[in-house]
Amino acid sequence: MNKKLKFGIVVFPGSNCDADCLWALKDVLNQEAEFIWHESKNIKKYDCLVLPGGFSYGDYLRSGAIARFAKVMESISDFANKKNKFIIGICNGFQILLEAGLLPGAMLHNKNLKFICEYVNITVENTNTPFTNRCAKGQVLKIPIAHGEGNYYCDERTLNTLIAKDKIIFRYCDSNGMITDEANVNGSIYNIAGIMNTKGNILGMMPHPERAMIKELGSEDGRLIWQSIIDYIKKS
Amino acid sequence: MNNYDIEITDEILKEHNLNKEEYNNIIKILGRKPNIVELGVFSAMWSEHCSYKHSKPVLKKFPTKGKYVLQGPGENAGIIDTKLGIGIAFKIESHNHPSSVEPFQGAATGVGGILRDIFTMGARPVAILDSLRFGNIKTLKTQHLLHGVVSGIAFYGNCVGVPTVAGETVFEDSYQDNCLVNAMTIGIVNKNKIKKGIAKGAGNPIMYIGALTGRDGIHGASFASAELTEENQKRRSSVQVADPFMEKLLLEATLELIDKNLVIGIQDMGAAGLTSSSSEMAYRAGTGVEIDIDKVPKRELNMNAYEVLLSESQERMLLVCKKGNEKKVEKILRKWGLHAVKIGKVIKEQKFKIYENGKIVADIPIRALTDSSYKYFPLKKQKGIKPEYLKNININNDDIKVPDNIEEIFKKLISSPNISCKSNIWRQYDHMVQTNTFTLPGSDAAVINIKGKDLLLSTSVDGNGRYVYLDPFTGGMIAVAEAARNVSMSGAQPIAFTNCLNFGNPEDPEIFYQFQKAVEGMAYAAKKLNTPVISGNVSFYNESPQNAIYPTPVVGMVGYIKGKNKRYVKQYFKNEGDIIVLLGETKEEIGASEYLKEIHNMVKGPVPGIDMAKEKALQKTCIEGIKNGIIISAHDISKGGLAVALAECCLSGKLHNEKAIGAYIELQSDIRIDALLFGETQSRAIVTVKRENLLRLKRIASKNKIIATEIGKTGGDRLIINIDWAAKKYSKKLNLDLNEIEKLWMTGVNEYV
Amino acid sequence: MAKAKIYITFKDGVLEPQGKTVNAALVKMGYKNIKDVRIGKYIEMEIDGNNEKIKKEVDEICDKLLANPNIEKYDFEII
Amino acid sequence: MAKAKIYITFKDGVLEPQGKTVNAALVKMGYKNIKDVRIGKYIEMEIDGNNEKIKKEVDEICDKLLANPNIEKYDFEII
Ligand SMILES: Nc1ncnc2c1ncn2[C@@H]1O[C@H](COP(=O)(O)OP(=O)(O)O)[C@@H](O)[C@H]1O
Ligand SMILES: [Mg+2]
Repeated sequence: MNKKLKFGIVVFPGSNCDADCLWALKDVLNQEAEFIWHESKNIKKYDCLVLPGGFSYGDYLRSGAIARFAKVMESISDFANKKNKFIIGICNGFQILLEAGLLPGAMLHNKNLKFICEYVNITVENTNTPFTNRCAKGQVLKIPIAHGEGNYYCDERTLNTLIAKDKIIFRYCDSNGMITDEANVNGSIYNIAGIMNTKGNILGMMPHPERAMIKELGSEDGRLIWQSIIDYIKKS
Repeated sequence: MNNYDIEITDEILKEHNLNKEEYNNIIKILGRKPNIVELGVFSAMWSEHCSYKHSKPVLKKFPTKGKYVLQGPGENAGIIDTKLGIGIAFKIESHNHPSSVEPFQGAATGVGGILRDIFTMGARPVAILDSLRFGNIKTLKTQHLLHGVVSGIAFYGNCVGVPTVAGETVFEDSYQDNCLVNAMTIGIVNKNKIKKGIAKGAGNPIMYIGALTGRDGIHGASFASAELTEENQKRRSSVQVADPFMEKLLLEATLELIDKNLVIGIQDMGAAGLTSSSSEMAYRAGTGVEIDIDKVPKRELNMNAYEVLLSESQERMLLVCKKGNEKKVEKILRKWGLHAVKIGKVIKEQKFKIYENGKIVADIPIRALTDSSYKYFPLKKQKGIKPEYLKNININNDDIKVPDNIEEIFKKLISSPNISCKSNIWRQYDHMVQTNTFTLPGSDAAVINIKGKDLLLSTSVDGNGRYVYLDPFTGGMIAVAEAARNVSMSGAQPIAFTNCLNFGNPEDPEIFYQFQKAVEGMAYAAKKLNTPVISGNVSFYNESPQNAIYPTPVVGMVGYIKGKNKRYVKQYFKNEGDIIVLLGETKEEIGASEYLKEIHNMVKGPVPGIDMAKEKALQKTCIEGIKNGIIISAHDISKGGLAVALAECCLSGKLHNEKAIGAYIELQSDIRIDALLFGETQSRAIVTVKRENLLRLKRIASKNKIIATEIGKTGGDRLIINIDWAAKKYSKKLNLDLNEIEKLWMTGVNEYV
Repeated sequence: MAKAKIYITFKDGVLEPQGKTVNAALVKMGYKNIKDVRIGKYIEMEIDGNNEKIKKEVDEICDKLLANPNIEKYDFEII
Repeated sequence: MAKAKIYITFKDGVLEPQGKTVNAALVKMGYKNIKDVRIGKYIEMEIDGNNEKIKKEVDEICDKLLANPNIEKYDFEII
């Protein structure tokens, strides 16, 4: 049962959290993980793909807009349609998934128009997922954000569907788990910090779990997310 | 066909910042009159920016050697050894003038430049620091500059993925027309992969990589060396636009080239672009270069040799590889979406030879451009004269009335621009990327983990222009001492530093005096602390017609925390019930303080004295106490004195994901209250220990001849300071609500960014 | 060689913070008669090809890359 | 109520990384006939007032706030 999982971390030109994800998975959690170049097509062997944070193509047009046309993205929908395959997009990775239409909605500039790097609190809204099964419902996780365009937006119909189908996974909250306007750092609709697709195998989130892996960095809560995926895949 | 053989008039010489004597020397060097291209090349290379013609003799005073120094000044960056197989490369650089003109792009390209200086050495950048100075924060101009500069730094550093982990932000009227933007980068390099800017091996190709050459910043080098007059403000075409995405690609490609051993020498094209990079690389190798202007990749139409040679377009590098390896180099660049173009070759003859349309358009001995010992090199033997203003600059403490509204004064200080919290600045910087930032901004020094090694780096950037203005020598000493002190507060041994010397016009003997004395003070402190200078930068002409800036040397210190358990501490109180100890003595010093400026509106000396032996002993005490696990938190006392330092110890846990913790303090004193609470006596620190470790700390302190005074206990949600003057049978109490002072601390600067 | 001028704006109902902030700043600067500010993109492209083909292509490019149909709309002209 | 349409673009000769990057992306996507892309801002504003005054004001606003005169130029129309 100690078989290691295979994580593939996609490197786009301008990705800059790729090495952090590798460290989190390989060095901290002792899994198999390697980089996948954005032009690669061969992604079948991985259990889980990670689209890391950064500034793919400088985020020059819109964050994630150009990266979604990378060659590797052509195989990604196929990958996602297979059984027992998972994708997690973090920050810029989330933005790419939105641009690619693999998750619904879009990102706007943070409401204060500034880049924000700090620890935030998020509640776990749904624990019945491959990404959060290690968490308790309503649990408050302390995980940093670092983005200028993380103000999640979707139209009302989409929002209602997300709510109805329980696809909102994380929401910005205060340290007591209260969902308040003040805790909504970037102005996201409904305080959304992370969502999942209908099938339940693609997660997009703005906070960086790979930055909350050891206590010296301020929190170990990020492990819960990775560990959930690992547990889930091992069990199935 | 361009005609460069134009008559060199006085007008043209003036435009090129060259005087008659220099011009005559050029004629002697060439044995003929220069054409306009050659004149441009000389002008750029002999500008203050590239030649260091005023500063070089003075800079010789710095100690630059030591057991940790792998690479001293003279290269793109200095490197220190860790004795663990890796070197730490770092350097600081100014981008003052460009940032004054165009704050966003100026600051952004400043970060870009210093990042390139690091990765050209083969080092991967792991941290950025920024040292910023502006005028009065209440003015719209300052707010505009502050906003632009901070967002420019954020834009660049965040995109490239290097954390901006520490800095300083100062507001003082003397910077109203000349803001200072200094940026520092630290990188780590495998010891056997260190690369230098050398063009070795005649016949080897010179390859150009990175962004295309445009007309950006032409005259940039001479522009940066001229006083910023209104007219210069209008020369807006020389603004360079930053492209951090290109930088990120260049960074990865460069490190891959070096990793695959394809690089003989490499240097970024900084000030004076292609001209300085190629001639410096040749000079260091004792070779020459031959470059074909037609081959240089250009962004704009009809660019001539003059423009191409002097362009300061950003994100470009020059590389020399072994002949035959061109294809391999190109392949790696292609992978990163970039191109490498062969634009020339290394030649044996020590000359700078430029061709355009098959014709030679510049032919200059390399040494004439780069070697300050060369006969005709325009080194200036400037003399300093003690400035008039220094004769009457000191006050007598007795002239200042002892105030009694101490709580109000405290509140005013804690919310003043120079003391209040800068969290809204660093919140815009990604200070966590690379997952190594163990101590986030908001402590004396940032602590950076080096994965896979028993090593942490600690770093801080510090300067105090006001001190240096009031007493250049002492101020220079304190700049070094404070940077080292901040680093040692984290538990690290300061190892070496880089420095950026921001001054006014060096041709003014009084400014030159400030420069000389400040450097002497810094050099003295460096020797005493055993922290050599490994790199640096000089920025002169920071003055407007109204005034020169305060002489502002900025010190970027790097220290090591070694050992398996990598013990380090932060500045804030960690637990309730810990014992608070004051290390060092408080003297009756109020001169030069933030208190004197903010409350009495006076910029007067004397600057607090500093005894370097005491300073070293204080640092040693802290380092030892932390290493042994005795000291739980440590914070030095600087701007705002003891009271402000205590408040910072109470509050700054909140910046690090922990809570604020109050304190109950009892002070026995025989000096006046304002000096006691707000004076800036040097070589002091506030540390906390567990009750059972107090004696051990006292032993370490007394061994080092440092006075350790138990002054209170942590806990509660107030900062209470009880002061007792036994001799005068008098006592006084400050009782402050942490929530209230936190709010005040968060104004001052945060509301403007 | 033709030139395309492309205008990208946010869809109605999308609360784009940039426009709002600029609007507030302008009112604060004294321009009280400014009622609504919307910030979008203006893109110029040089393209080779015949007009019909170009039109189709530009439309495609806008739809696929330049605008995000979830939040933005676009308009263009070829000259 | 009038409407101002404002176009902000980079001055000639100024490096425009956004456009360059998008251009490269388009070529890579197969649009090889795209020769040059420049990305600027397109701003729409609703303003109260008479036409003459508005013109002056919009010009002022562009100069002071919307465009960065160091690197950008602007153009506008009132409709
Ligand atoms: N411009 C800035 N960028 C990043 N961090 C900053 C900046 N200005 C101040 N800081 C951070 O704020 C804290 C306090 O700074 P400062 O008052 O200069 O400290 P000290 O007195 O110990 O030198 C430090 O952690 C410093 O790194
Ligand atoms: Mg300090």
